[in-house]
Amino acid sequence: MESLATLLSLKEAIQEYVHDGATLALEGFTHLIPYAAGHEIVRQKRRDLTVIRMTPDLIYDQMIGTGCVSRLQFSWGGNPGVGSLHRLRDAVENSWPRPLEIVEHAHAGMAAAYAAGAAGLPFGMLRGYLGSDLPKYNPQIKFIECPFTGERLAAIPAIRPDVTIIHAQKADHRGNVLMWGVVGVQKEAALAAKHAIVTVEEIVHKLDASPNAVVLPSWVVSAVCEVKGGAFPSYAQGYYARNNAFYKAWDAIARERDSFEDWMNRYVFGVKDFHEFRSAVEAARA
Amino acid sequence: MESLATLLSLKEAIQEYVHDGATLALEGFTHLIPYAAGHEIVRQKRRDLTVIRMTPDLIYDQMIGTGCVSRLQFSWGGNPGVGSLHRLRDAVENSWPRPLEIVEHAHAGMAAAYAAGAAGLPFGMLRGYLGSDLPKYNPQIKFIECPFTGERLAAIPAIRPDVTIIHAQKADHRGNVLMWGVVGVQKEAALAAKHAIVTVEEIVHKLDASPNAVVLPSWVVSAVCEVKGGAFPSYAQGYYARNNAFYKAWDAIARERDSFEDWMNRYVFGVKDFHEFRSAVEAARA
Amino acid sequence: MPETHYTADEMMTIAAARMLRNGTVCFVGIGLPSAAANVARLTHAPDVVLIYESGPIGTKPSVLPLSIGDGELAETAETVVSIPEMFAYWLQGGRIDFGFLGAAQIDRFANINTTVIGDYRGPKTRLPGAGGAPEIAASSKEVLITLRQNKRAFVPKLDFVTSGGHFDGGDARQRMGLPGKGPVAVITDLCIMTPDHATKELTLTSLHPGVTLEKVMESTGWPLKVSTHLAVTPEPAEVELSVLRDLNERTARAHAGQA
Amino acid sequence: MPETHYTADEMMTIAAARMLRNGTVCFVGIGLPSAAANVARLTHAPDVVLIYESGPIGTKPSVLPLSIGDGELAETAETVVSIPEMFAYWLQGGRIDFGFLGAAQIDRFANINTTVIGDYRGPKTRLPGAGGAPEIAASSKEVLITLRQNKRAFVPKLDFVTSGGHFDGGDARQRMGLPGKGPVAVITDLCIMTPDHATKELTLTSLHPGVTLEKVMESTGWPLKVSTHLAVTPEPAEVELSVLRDLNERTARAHAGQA
Repeated sequence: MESLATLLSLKEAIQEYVHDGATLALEGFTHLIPYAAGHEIVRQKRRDLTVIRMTPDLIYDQMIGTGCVSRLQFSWGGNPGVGSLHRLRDAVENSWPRPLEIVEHAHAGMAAAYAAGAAGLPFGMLRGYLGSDLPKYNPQIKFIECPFTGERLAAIPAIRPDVTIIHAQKADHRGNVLMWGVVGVQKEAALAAKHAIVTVEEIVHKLDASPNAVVLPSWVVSAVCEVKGGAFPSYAQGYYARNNAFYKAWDAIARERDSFEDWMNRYVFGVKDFHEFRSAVEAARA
Repeated sequence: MESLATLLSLKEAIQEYVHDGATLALEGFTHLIPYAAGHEIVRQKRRDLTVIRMTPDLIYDQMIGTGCVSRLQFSWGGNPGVGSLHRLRDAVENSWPRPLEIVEHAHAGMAAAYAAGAAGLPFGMLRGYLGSDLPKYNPQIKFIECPFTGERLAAIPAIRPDVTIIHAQKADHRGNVLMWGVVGVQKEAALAAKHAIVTVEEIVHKLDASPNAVVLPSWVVSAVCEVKGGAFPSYAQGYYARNNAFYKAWDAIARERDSFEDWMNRYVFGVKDFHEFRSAVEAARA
Repeated sequence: MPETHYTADEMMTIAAARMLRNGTVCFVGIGLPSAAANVARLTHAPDVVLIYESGPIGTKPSVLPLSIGDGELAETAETVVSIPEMFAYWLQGGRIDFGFLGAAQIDRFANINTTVIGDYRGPKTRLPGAGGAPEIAASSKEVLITLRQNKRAFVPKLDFVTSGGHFDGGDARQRMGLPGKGPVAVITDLCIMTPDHATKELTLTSLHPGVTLEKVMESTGWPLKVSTHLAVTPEPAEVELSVLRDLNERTARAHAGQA
Repeated sequence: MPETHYTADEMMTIAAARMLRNGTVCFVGIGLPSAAANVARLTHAPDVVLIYESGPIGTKPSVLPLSIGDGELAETAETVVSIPEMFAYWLQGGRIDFGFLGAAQIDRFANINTTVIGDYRGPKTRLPGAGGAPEIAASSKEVLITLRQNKRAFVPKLDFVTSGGHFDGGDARQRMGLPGKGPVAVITDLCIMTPDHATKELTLTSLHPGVTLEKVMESTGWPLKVSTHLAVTPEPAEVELSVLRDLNERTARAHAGQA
């Protein structure tokens, strides 16, 4: 028997479900990235996390730079359209603030591995990594043979996080979740996890979902947390646009350890929650 | 370079794309079954077809009973909620009107095989057929081993029809197709085929699709044919309901060869097109 | 059998409905399983989650579907997913608490046949086939089976194993890698049988009111084991009967209306 | 180099745009590929179908996305699919005519590196990594590569092969089972190179206006083969330049506006 999602504060949800040493996936492909949840994990100083994400983005840069993470599984680790994730690079190149083990894939492999996790299969299969050096360095990439044609196909172990955290546009009072637009791999990531935490822009009486909408029923979700603006500086379609200027500004903030730590102290450790964070960022810009 | 869908009459589309000996999939899981297209194939007297469909339904009963089909790949061959498909049974049990080779699966295997076809993979994989006798009689069902866990999983060759025919609610003037509700395996079946023919309830100026709607872009569709009511006696959500009474009435019509042939002569061979068929059926009921 | 104010089919449907615990997730087939699941939803289990293999998740139909994908199911669902997603993410993904199956033949270990009577290559009767059943039987956490009881259906040896129950008993399921617990009850128009804890052989545990042990025995094609704690199934309550009959009437009206 | 009324980057973008035939289906990355694809759409190829790996199919953005999944892409798309569907049904399914890639390093057979400079275990520079590139390179019917030309980028041997081009040349791709034709052109700020028909080694086929052969040679880390029919790339037309500049201005305004 499945239990329904509990409506919790984000602080409570992270306290209850995210433990030191856990394997986490915070997904969101450019859109609906769960920034508020990432900040809360940083504030609660979780350690030794294995974090999984196709596109680490700024939020993993922050989690890595503040020492939450010991292992990263990913497929593209840059600041989109801007350049490097400097904290990720500093961890890989210089082990700062601590060594970071990386498990590196291509997008197609990660997508197949999440889908396998959602489907309860032990591995995902794709025509992938052909001629790439990635399999030389990642023992998670093996090859199998088609029993009918003999074709060689790549096999990747299913991703099964302890906790997946995603951000969505809406939930209803029972905890059913609705998202739309660039929905990425979030449904798969949520279904692959032991526990799914969903932050949402708003909790509404009725979802008013279109007929084949991307809905996660309450009984596959452990906790729903209302966090308006919780995907900033990423975006929530129908609510606010991507703050591309913030992404560009991050390059200078994260480039040096000092400027990064100053920023984190001021805007993440120095605030109570994501609402205060956004107010502080707004104030600094004004 | 992909070419856009051509707007054709159904008669022209069947003439152009459906040839004797071809492998066809007419999909639609209870909803949006392409009846009009099936009737047109019967009227054009195609022969030696290999037909694929998860749930053969009345339309394949008609195609089999009129001798179009030499081979059937399927996973559930009944009249839903009513009983047998008598023409399918007569073909399997008594080779009437001609012998019918069957390739038999379970739904999960067919679904995985269609998805593999759409994904350009040589086979679909599932945890399936465990302890079932089906693999003893169907050489299409093999087993592979997970390279990480050693688990034994079923493998089914990808389905790749020469032509897939589906029915959808709408297309726009460029041939982009929109469907909603019970969408079954139609997207996969269309993408797995060399050619996809789509009959639609109406051709509109603009699809007005919701953000993550099931849309087949024009460039993956070979022909679009406007056939109002083309899914009768199945249904088109938003247009008309399933005619459950017709499904029940079919049992008596198809039970004997004579009554079946009389009905086919009167309502399929005796009419010009599906519009005339529906008028004749309406008139008979009045 | 004494005269009752309900039919044997009504008893069977209601006994099956009672098995569904509130809040569980049920994968529902057409016919009796659909009736039982919706009676459960409209009586003791308002929060039961009904899933039909055609794609609707969390559906609340007001009339019973004739087919597995009637429009009513899609219109009242929380969402509708594709068939590949349904079988991969929802069934194979291990999210189904109860899978609900019918059968043409069943054996003492609750293996079932829905494929052929007679030889597969030259069948006496060709049945509809597997549909979703083999994987519903494999992946649901628990499986419920309902069918009418007679010697043609309850056979010592299946003509064809479509979907696995407990195979040859004991821990056979686990050894063969089937994830779910398998059949936990067989509910017929005469009685309820459950697998023995150790051997997994079906054991008569409850007779429907007015049904004799002899009647069950002569309707079963093997010497059926009988529980030492043989119970009598509680009669349908008024509310159960009226909900079921209302549902059947609404359904008959709706399906006839389109002729 | 003589003074021109356009920049080398503009020439590169427009040369790349010209490669996209009208009505083709293009899998577009961010940055220069996105600019080139949209210039093509707004000039000679109005029916080009643009697909971004984040999910939008048939998108028509009015400004260039900074990220691969900006809202503008979803809002103007015919539909938006999930990431697993995008990579399985659309890319691996063989539906992409042109895959458009950038690179940090490239070799003479158009293999590319976007992973590390230096040793993988102790890198000098850690780059973003593979993203969609290995499978875009494998499964697109044709691949276009754009990058600025210099000896740090055009190297005799890659530090890491992220995505396969023509491997060690000849029919290596086919032998290794990659479905698409592989790179058909490398477009830089200096010139256009295409693989030799037989050996698949990159061959200089067109110099951008004002660029000397010497300049190209000294910007390439191996002795570059030169076509016997060496052409000069036509200068950007006014309409191409104005479309590109309008697009860049609208984009700059849109991205700054949110700061």
